[in-house]
Amino acid sequence: MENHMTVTFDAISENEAFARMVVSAFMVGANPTVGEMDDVKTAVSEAVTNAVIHGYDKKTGNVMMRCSMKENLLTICVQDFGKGILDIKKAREPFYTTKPELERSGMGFAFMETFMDSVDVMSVLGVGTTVTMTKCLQDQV
Amino acid sequence: MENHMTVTFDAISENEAFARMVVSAFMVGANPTVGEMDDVKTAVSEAVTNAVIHGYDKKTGNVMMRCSMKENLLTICVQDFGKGILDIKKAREPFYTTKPELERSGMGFAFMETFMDSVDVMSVLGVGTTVTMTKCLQDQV
Amino acid sequence: MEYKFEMGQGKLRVVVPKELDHHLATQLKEEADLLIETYHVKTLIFDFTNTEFMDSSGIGVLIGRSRNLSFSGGQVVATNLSPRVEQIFRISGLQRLITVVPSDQENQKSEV
Amino acid sequence: MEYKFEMGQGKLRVVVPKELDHHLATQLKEEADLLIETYHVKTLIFDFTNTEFMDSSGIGVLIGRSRNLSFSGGQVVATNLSPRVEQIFRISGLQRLITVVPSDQENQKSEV
Ligand SMILES: Nc1ncnc2c1ncn2[C@@H]1O[C@H](COP(=O)(O)OP(=O)(O)O)[C@@H](O)[C@H]1O
Ligand SMILES: Nc1ncnc2c1ncn2[C@@H]1O[C@H](COP(=O)(O)OP(=O)(O)O)[C@@H](O)[C@H]1O
Repeated sequence: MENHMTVTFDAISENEAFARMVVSAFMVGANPTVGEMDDVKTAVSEAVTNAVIHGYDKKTGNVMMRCSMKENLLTICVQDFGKGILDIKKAREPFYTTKPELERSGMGFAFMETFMDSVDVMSVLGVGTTVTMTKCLQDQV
Repeated sequence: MENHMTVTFDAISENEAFARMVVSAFMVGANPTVGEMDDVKTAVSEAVTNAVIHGYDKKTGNVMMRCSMKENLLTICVQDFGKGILDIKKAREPFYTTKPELERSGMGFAFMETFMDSVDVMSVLGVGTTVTMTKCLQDQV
Repeated sequence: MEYKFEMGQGKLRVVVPKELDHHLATQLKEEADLLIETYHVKTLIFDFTNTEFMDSSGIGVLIGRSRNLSFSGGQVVATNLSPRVEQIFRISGLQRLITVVPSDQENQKSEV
Repeated sequence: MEYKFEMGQGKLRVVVPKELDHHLATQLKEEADLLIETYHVKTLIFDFTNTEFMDSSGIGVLIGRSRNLSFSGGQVVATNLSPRVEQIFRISGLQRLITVVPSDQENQKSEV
């Protein structure tokens, strides 16, 4: 089965849970394992939280999440139109954070990488950031 | 609290359940009663089903659902870019259906009206249909 | 979908899924009709024990089966309605078309 | 959030919510810090009994409290981890910073 979905929502911390629920609702049709569900929810939570905290700081804005399912391949794209990332390579290093004052652990990208099969980051300063992640769900027999 | 969300998804029957889950996830932050949740889920299910069955027939297409929450007022807009409705007044009559062969009950619009505070239908032949519904959620103390 | 037969008595009990919308109604309709025809079902029992959600598509399926079975002298019965499903029955006037049997009573009488 | 004190012993038990993300972590942090300061808490127990979800924002909160309390000679303890939360602890190396106590043992020893 093939399916597609795009959701756009206000960049507020309340919507981190909303984004997790939406991605769960989207992937449940593909009959994932509980572990796969948890992995994807965690990765989405990290990407959306980053958009809210780092992308927009305290400013208003929108987060866009696109999901597609093709056979067993789930692709998720989380995009913001916020301030962008100066040095992507550095940003992806574990424990690196530009907001230690908010007690960020710097583990966001590391978690996305741990729980998804691939993580791709595109960012332009002043334009925004797009994180594209894929995960191949196991065939349930 | 104010919140906004727009979701676009493939017009396939599998996504009727998806739309219900998304609207539930969106409104849960406003702390609705179980009855209010059920009412809104039913109305959304009717509108999305109509888009899939009547708007697009068996053709591919997208359904767009926009939700906003302002204080206690929930507004939901379900839009398709399908064939449109010839006679909106007739379409809204209980038991009226153009697809009796699919065993449609013709109760879709009647249900939306029963479960929501207001239902507004806009449609242009060949362009599509937009159903806008509102419901004022009770203040939970 | 889950089905239970009581053969010889021409009874079929259909356990309605958790959410009966257009998507699942279409499936349920096709599967049930095949069984009804194959086994000459005279009494079709919709068991709503697990059903938390039903919209107007569900009503269409119930009305359709009721009409089909009445042609062959059969009947449709609904049981174990949650308050929400009962409300949907009431609003749509389905109660006037389909016999709603309280759970215990139906179990005693028909023992399906 | 749910809190439980054992006064005189300087213990505070925080019942972590079902989903510990950035949104709830921010709340939890503020509320807990106020209590820690007001009641001179020396042992802070995070009880994960109800927690099904935790992401890296949760880790930040735990590390932050652990650091703050160590300045005042206190400590942070975590208990009742689900397998998922345990996995998150393992991946992030949190186990090396925070004492994870099996549920029964913690109950016996500290009786909070
Ligand atoms: N959407 C984003 N917009 C701007 N900067 C970002 C975004 N996502 C991540 N970053 C930058 O990358 C750094 C590392 O991110 P991450 O690994 O998720 O850790 P953390 O969120 O704990 O800081 C952040 O501190 C921030 O500087
Ligand atoms: N999105 C739509 N696009 C085109 N036609 C529609 C749409 N929604 C409703 N209609 C028309 O209005 C009629 C009545 O709709 P409704 O009351 O929901 O009953 P039902 O879906 O059971 O037919 C439909 O049979 C169809 O002709």
